[in-house]
Amino acid sequence: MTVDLSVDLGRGLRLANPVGLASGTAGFGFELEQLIDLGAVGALYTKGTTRHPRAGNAPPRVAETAGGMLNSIGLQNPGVEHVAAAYAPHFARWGCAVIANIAGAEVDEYVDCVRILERAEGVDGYELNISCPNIAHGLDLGRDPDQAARVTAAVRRVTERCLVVKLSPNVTDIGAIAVAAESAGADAVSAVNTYVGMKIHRHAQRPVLPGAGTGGLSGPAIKPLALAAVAAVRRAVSIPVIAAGGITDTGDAVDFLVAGADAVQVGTATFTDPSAAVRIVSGLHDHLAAAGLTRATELRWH
Amino acid sequence: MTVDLSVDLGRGLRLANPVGLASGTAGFGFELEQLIDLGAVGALYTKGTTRHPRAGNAPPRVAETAGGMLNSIGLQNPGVEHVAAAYAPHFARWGCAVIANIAGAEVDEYVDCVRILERAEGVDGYELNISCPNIAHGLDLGRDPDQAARVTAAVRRVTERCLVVKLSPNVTDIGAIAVAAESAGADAVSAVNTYVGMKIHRHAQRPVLPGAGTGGLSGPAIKPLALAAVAAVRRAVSIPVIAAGGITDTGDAVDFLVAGADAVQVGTATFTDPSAAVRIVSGLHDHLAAAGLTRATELRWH
Amino acid sequence: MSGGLDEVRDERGEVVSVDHLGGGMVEIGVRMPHLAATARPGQFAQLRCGTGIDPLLRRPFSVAWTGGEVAAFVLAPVGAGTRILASLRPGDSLNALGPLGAGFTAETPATRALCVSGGLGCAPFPLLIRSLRRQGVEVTVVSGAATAELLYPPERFARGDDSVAVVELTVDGSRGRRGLVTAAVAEHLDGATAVYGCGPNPMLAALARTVELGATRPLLAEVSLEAPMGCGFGTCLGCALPVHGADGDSAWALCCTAGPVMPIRSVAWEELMTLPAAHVA
Amino acid sequence: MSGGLDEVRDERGEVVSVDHLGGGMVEIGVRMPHLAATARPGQFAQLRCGTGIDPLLRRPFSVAWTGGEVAAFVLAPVGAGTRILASLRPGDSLNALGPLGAGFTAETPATRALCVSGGLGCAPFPLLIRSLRRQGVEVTVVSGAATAELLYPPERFARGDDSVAVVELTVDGSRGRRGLVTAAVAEHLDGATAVYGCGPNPMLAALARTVELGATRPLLAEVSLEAPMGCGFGTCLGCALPVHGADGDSAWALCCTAGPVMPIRSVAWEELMTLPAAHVA
Ligand SMILES: Cc1cc2nc3c(=O)[nH]c(=O)nc-3n(C[C@H](O)[C@H](O)[C@H](O)COP(=O)(O)OP(=O)(O)OC[C@H]3O[C@@H](n4cnc5c(N)ncnc54)[C@H](O)[C@@H]3O)c2cc1C
Ligand SMILES: Cc1cc2nc3c(=O)[nH]c(=O)nc-3n(C[C@H](O)[C@H](O)[C@H](O)COP(=O)(O)OP(=O)(O)OC[C@H]3O[C@@H](n4cnc5c(N)ncnc54)[C@H](O)[C@@H]3O)c2cc1C
Ligand SMILES: Cc1cc2nc3c(=O)[nH]c(=O)nc-3n(C[C@H](O)[C@H](O)[C@H](O)COP(=O)(O)O)c2cc1C
Ligand SMILES: Cc1cc2nc3c(=O)[nH]c(=O)nc-3n(C[C@H](O)[C@H](O)[C@H](O)COP(=O)(O)O)c2cc1C
Ligand code: FES
Ligand code: FES
Repeated sequence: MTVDLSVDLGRGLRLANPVGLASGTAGFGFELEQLIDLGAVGALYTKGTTRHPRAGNAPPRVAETAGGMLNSIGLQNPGVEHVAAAYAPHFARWGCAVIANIAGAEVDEYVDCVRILERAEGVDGYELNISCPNIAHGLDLGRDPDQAARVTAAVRRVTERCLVVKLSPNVTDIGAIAVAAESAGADAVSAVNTYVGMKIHRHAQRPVLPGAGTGGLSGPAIKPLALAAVAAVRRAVSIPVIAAGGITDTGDAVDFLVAGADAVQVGTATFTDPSAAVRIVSGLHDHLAAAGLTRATELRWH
Repeated sequence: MTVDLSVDLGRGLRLANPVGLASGTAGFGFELEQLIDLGAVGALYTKGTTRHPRAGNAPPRVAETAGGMLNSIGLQNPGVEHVAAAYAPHFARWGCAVIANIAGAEVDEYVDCVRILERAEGVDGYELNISCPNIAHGLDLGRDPDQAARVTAAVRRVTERCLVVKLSPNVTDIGAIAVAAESAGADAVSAVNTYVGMKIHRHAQRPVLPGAGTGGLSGPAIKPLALAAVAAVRRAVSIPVIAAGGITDTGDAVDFLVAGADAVQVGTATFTDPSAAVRIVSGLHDHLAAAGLTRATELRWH
Repeated sequence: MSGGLDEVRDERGEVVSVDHLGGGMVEIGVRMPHLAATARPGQFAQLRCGTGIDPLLRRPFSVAWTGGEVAAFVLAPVGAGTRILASLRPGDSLNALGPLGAGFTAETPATRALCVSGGLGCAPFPLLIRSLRRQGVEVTVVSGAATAELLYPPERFARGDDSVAVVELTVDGSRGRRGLVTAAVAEHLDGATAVYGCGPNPMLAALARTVELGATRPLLAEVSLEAPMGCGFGTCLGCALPVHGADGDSAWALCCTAGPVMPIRSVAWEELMTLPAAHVA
Repeated sequence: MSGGLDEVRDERGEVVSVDHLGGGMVEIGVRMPHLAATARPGQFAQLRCGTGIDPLLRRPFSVAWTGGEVAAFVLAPVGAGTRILASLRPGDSLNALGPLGAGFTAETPATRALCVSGGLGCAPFPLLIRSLRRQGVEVTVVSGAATAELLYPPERFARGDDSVAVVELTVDGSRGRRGLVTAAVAEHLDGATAVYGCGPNPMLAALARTVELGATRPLLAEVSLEAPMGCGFGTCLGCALPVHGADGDSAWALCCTAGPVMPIRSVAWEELMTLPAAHVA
């Protein structure tokens, strides 16, 4: 009885294992390639890219909280054309599936990004970030089922590659957004993006982060919230669910698989331990073997 | 220049200081009276009471997470009639304002509870919990502005006492709910109640908490989320905002005052340190004095 | 509306002794004049584990012994909190909130008492046995564990009182009789006018059955129970245990105020056994 | 698409020495063969602070010295993470990710170098000075701090090389000259063909102005900058610093990969000075 870690995300995209590097915590692979064996993880979800280059927000962009961190990067990226022309040609070298994370304020921007990346080899699928809390209107598309369906359907029309829609947890009913994405043609959904949070610079009597003072909370602090969100999404849809939220070790990954995830993403943990994701891959294998299971989905709570 | 910690919550309810004991973490005062000087805090927000007695949920009812705890108490309480007849007569002895926290599934239940408590001396105001994640439909009223307005207006009609509406953070736009409560006649709003979360019993491959497996997350882990929620509510309404969410020491309380709160509630911290709230009262006084300020609201970020 | 908290204090004390009893079990002595002077048999204290936010909550531990200004706790590393406590060294400081909860009935009507201890359920017995002996009660202890090294050292139950008999059992037979404590209980039950139990729920449930079936009914039968706790002093309502309500049908009682010690007949054992374990290993 | 990470390793080592330098400042020596062998002047390592989730992120520290298998860091308790590090004792273990970042230009074109250190900005200089001296460069250090006990011990800059001159200043005049380091910089700038700076941003901004206004322009002028960091290796984009872009108008550069050492002229000083401090005291 051998363990089979592979995961089918749909449209012919089969990940070697369920463990991925979360968007925005692994860049486009160029840094981590030098630190870990990217070929060992199931997928790399790239930093969010937009139709046009973005300089990103003014610093400070990160701030630590109890068991978590806030970020307000503002989607700094060189723009989708540069990603397609200069980055994508290297992706095959990573030895894992590369899923391009895409962000924008308008539906057209998403469609344009995907159109441009369609020509690029090395891109195995797309993750639509309709939930970035750090750009103006960044959350609107992800906070309303109709809007979510609109952007998903529009992108679906221009690609046959695997299409993942990344859900915002900053909503009343995440299940409803997931259903909207599913019915609009998403092959899978990922949950969750960061939670809107704030840290106060006590003596300056203002927030640490610039602008409105808010950023996206990630890390162990959000794990229980993400588990509840993943369980809700699992109940709502039948397509694969990719979980993220404070996953730091094998046990955390197991918890999300129990809650209903088909795959997981390791984000903030990579900052403290670049090889966290790689270690979780082998940890999952051993955990399943020890439990006498052959597939990760057998861990699921029914 | 002397520090004035008093806070006017409206309808003639003036708290001696901004620091209160959060609902569900101080019972009705009978236990903490024996452990701390209740007269030192500004207010005690009672455990949620309902029209009829509730036995509460099956155990386990609490589970710990990274920097936080989940609870699924299920509003165990003896019912509002018992609270009015057997508990309220003791409230005057506590020496602080006592605000009765009220919960229910239907608008009528809230109205009935308030009607019954109106006859009771010792109740200085009401906090409508329209946001309890641990009873069926418990969140519906708090997740929709119209519903929130409906229950607020209905209760407003039957009382001249200070009326606080406690907001759920598990919504897309907490500011909209706050506005609905304000326009329906709330004298103040409190934010936040717990966040829906889950913990997995790894080896049993199921959630730790019974039923759907979810509970309410509280404690330091939610502080950055609560700060962002309080700032959003502050921008949305002009009535007093009472903050709760991971407040453990004076610095935490200061952070929420900077974010826009008029008063604060100490919840989970009381479990680990019963005198946390009392210590924060004197800590706030010293903090303001050291900063050369006379009122807590001068800490507010503009 | 529970009372009985007027003795409770938040006390910080210095660890004066850490005895390693094998199997990871430790007995920790802490200078805590107030707790040592006020704790009654079966009561517990809420201990801070470290100083950070993880673990966040205090952990409940029975007061195992008191002598002069020192109170002692017996525990083993089973999770994050106990790992921190088990690694304490003399000179470290420890913070305890207590004494908490309803202990064993102070004046026993009994002349002969049977104490049934399973694993770490040994913790409340040294203090109880001292009180029983002072009342002239004859005491027999049935002490069981999975294996020899997990058995609480017999001499620590009686603390020098040779009149106390300790019958040992291990599941693997590595010390004493092979088998579960309940096997030995039946034969020692006879003539015991008081029965006290502390240990895993399945053991206590079996004990309850044995007591029910016993030829003679003891005058007093009490067990010390566990529940995950948020506060330990009755405000969070987190530690509910299923009991037989006044009206006979089942109700919830708080482990931290109505318990941890409860009359064996008041516990709804069937229901208790169907509850999922709180312990997240 | 930054490179230069191929030397980076996640290394765990034993603390072999902790020197208390006064004012809470400590120099910590750790057995880390890889870091000691590969770290170049101005590079840093990301240190784990404790083993828990609070603090969650690593903290960046310049490699202050390397000798044999030992790498040394200089720090003071300014917050949660540094408090943990400053309390390390010999025998404890420490985890470091490094070497990280772009250090000072290795081959210096200079014959005379001026090192300007403010407070804990002393940290990168011992390693830099060793490299400069090996290249036969004449070195003068201008070292400033708020008060005497916060001054880095002058002998530690040169580590036994008497040819290195150290000019000390304190704001309160408790040791050396009274005033800010920049006061002394002007007069030592003359003839210095290389200028290196590390310290608080206001000091570095003043240094930049002085260098600009200086009669002769040094061949090389570099500063080591700080930014709060999420990762330290270029993936989080959290450590942006304002610089003059190719096109002249301002852009962001990553402190952890483009820096921490940057040409003094590439930094957009006015913009840097308007940024709110990251440090949450
Ligand atoms: C009244 C009372 C007295 C006790 N006396 C003793 C004693 O004298 N010696 C001793 O070794 N143990 C005793 N226990 C059990 C002890 O409290 C738990 O083993 C301890 O809380 C485990 O904490 P942990 O962080 O190591 O385990 P974790 O599994 O990390 O704890 C996780 C959560 O589960 C809960 N939990 C885990 N195990 C238990 C358990 N067995 N009972 C209740 N809650 C649990 C904890 O409250 C915690 O919130 C007692 C329990 C109670 C209720
Ligand atoms: C490249 C680099 C090299 C450094 N080298 C040294 C050194 O050799 N010796 C030394 O004493 N200090 C050095 N620092 C500063 C040091 O990293 C901070 O003092 C430390 O991170 C503070 O952590 P804390 O938890 O004690 O403080 P906290 O205030 O608790 O940290 C809270 C958050 O603010 C950020 N932060 C706080 N202070 C600073 C700061 N001064 N710079 C950047 N981020 C900060 C931290 O990243 C952390 O996330 C260096 C910083 C950088 C960027
Ligand atoms: C610094 C940082 C940058 C991020 N950037 C993106 C992004 O560009 N697009 C996106 O969809 N998610 C982004 N995320 C969210 C993560 O992909 C992930 O959903 C979230 O951090 C929760 O997982 P974690 O707790 O393991 O970090 C970012 C997270 C962090 C911490
Ligand atoms: C055990 C427990 C029970 C609670 N019961 C109630 C309740 O009955 N009504 C209510 O409005 N809030 C209740 N709350 C929410 C708290 O009042 C508070 O809003 C929340 O815990 C956040 O604050 P904290 O992080 O300081 O605990 C409860 C919280 C806890 C931990
Ligand atoms: S532990 Fe809080 S009520 Fe018992
Ligand atoms: S710290 Fe993450 S990119 Fe520099």
